Amino acid sequence: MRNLTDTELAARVAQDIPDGSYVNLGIGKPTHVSGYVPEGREVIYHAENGIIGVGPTPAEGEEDLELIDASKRYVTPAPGAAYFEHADSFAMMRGGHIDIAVLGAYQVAQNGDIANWATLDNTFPPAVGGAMDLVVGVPTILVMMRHINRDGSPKLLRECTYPLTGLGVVSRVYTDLAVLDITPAGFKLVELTAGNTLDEVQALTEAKIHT
Amino acid sequence: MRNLTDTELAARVAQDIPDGSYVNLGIGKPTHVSGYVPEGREVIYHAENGIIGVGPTPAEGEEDLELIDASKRYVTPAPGAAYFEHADSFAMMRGGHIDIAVLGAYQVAQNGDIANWATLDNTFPPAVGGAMDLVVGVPTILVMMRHINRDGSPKLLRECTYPLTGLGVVSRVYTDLAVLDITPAGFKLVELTAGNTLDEVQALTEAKIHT
Amino acid sequence: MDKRLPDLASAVAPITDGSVIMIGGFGSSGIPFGLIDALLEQGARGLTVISNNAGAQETGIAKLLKEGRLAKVVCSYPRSPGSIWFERRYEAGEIELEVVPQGTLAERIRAAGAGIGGFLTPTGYGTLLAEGKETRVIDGRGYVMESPLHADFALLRAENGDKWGNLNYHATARNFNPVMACAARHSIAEVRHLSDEPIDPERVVTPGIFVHSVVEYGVRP
Amino acid sequence: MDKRLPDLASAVAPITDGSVIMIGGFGSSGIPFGLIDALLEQGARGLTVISNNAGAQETGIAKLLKEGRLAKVVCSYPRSPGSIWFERRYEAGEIELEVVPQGTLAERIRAAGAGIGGFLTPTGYGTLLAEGKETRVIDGRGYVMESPLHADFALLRAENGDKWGNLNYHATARNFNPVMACAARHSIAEVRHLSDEPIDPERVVTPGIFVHSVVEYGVRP
Repeated sequence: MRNLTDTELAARVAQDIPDGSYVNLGIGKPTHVSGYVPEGREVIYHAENGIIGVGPTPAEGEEDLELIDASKRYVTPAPGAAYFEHADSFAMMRGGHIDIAVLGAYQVAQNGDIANWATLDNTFPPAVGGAMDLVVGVPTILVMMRHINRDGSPKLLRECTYPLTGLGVVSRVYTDLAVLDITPAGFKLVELTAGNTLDEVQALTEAKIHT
Repeated sequence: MRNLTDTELAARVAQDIPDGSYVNLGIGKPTHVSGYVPEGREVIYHAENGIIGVGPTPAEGEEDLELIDASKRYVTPAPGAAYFEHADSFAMMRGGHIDIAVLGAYQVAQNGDIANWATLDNTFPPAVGGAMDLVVGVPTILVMMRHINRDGSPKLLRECTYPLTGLGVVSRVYTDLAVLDITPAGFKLVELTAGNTLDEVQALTEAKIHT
Repeated sequence: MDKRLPDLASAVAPITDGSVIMIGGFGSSGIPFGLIDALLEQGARGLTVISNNAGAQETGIAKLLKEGRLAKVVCSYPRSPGSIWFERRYEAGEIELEVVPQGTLAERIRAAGAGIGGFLTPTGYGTLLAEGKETRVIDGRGYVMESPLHADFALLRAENGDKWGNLNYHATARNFNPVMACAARHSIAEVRHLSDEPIDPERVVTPGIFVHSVVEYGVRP
Repeated sequence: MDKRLPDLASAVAPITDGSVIMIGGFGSSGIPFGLIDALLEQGARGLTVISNNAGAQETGIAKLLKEGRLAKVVCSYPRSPGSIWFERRYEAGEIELEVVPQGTLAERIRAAGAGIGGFLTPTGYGTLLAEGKETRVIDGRGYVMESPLHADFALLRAENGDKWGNLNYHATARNFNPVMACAARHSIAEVRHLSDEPIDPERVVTPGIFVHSVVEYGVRP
């Protein structure tokens, strides 16, 4: 089996971010997507904590401690950026103004349900953040994640077993093994990571992969 | 009968505006109240169209055509003023942040109901503006108006006959003849315009005036 | 990304017959007079206009009423001194009128832009304007359920704009413009100054994500 | 009118045991560290804190948790890297936790400040966080009814303040501060620069009507 590295996965997702789009990158791995968008495309990044037009990481020593993104990383404003407060930031998300969100997930179901905020471990205090607002408000939800868990159990399921973040909201899933669309029929293969076969990937996927 | 002039009435209302209060003056006669607030009191005026800290009328020739109050009169910003948009302006009103509103009225009932936006004349197109938001949001509603209509009919009633603006919201009514509080018992005399008797004023008032 | 357009006519070109159009402004302040004139010229009819006022004399929305372009107006205060064309069309039964309390109008527009499906406001409870609406009493206070108010287009007036569509405003010309920018499918701004340089991110009032095209119109009324 | 106070201790003096307190900030940005330290010193306990996060390491809200001053936290993201004191109190069952999706948290706070009695949001529909809540489906879309979230006090961090209580902010330190300013009975701001001169009315983000006292605290974290 050929697995994309995290960097390769970010670069693969970046290919699908069109010029001129407004994009929210979830915390963690999705934040790396912006580094791989092809030259010549102007993409405007929204961070839930009150900036649209997130620019590159500042040079060391030039960080502004009160200018961060949702992952709490220091950022700079890109040309054309704007600052605003939280109620306005989430109006932007929930009101359908952002084109694309890229999120991590624990599980995605064949009907587009996503679980990415809580597990079944009740001793672990829950924390939801802005994910539930993104999935209801942003028309295109792209998920990037490993195809399976560390213990080998599948993450692409017939039904999610973890508490849901949103119902029927995912458009496409990018994993280290394949890219899959969510369709009315369920998961549909877009592409296999070069070197993998459908049978190999299906074996690591609980839900049926349609072609 | 001794009737206050409009100027005297505005000056009488102005006596009851405390130092440090945030005040909205309704369109028409209430806008004149600000000219009579006693020296030494700092009162901050809100206009629904997006300014708090309404200052004096500009000198002739110095008007800013895009700086007006709710009566569409040219104004200036007082020190400490701020501009904001309409949803925020009405959040300020409806959210209970303004201390006092001074409004005109067609009718006030003994239970504090107010009618000031529509008559029973259906050929006249209705126009409500911001009055309904003010009366529900501002804790102290002061009404200033003539005691009776031009045809001699009363405006201080047992029940309003015109469509209501708000229910049980008026605190005090200032007329050319008297000042009356709204109490659980109904209208209660605060003062008579010097030279008038209670009997004279009661005769021009449909509801009972308590003393 | 460059949202600048060369003239008012290009900006209003996408508007079609029967569109629902929000128009910023209060009194004579913050009204996109240039875009309204261009819309008149463009010829779309059967329009619904959502705006605080319905125009006065022969200016702004009054021109659209005079020329018979409007099927409906949604306003808080359609009747102003000199609103002769509104009154004439209303009395003749030629336009539909929906009167909305001003704060409820602003909040319904905000709800549309913010993805809110409805809200409970104390405004209008127990009055004629709440008739037929769902109401409830919470902690002894009456509320009316109001729904979001969406539009196909918004016509806005701003002071400064940049190529990303960022806007800010001058004094009380701000009024309904920012909230309408968020609630329309396609928002069009005429700006007094259109700059090649971005507006300072701290001074942006309407982020460009809400604005689809910007055109310079230097006149201040 | 002069809302300036000479020190942080005077600013937090009105806070009593059992108060509900909103605290601005997201991550380490826009948190009123000076006011939190003063509150710790002041000694009030049994507090409910409404804030996006629950502090990290030994800073901000984490200090209040460490010293056992909080009875309840209302947060969207209490668990952050280094949120050891939150985790410790939570695991020991020493604090009550209400988790609210971040946009719903902001909107519930806004509703309180804006006099809205409740609103329908699509956020959380069909999830664990909507359990026990009123829901409805409008045009095929599910919504959850959410209620306003009020507070006794708000502790805010701003960049500039003036004696009228007007505030503006620096970059992403704005976050929850403006919306919380409107929702508390008594809002207290620490500001980096406190000026005798008024802030330009075009540059005010939080009008002074929402702010009850302002105190200078020059440190930027």
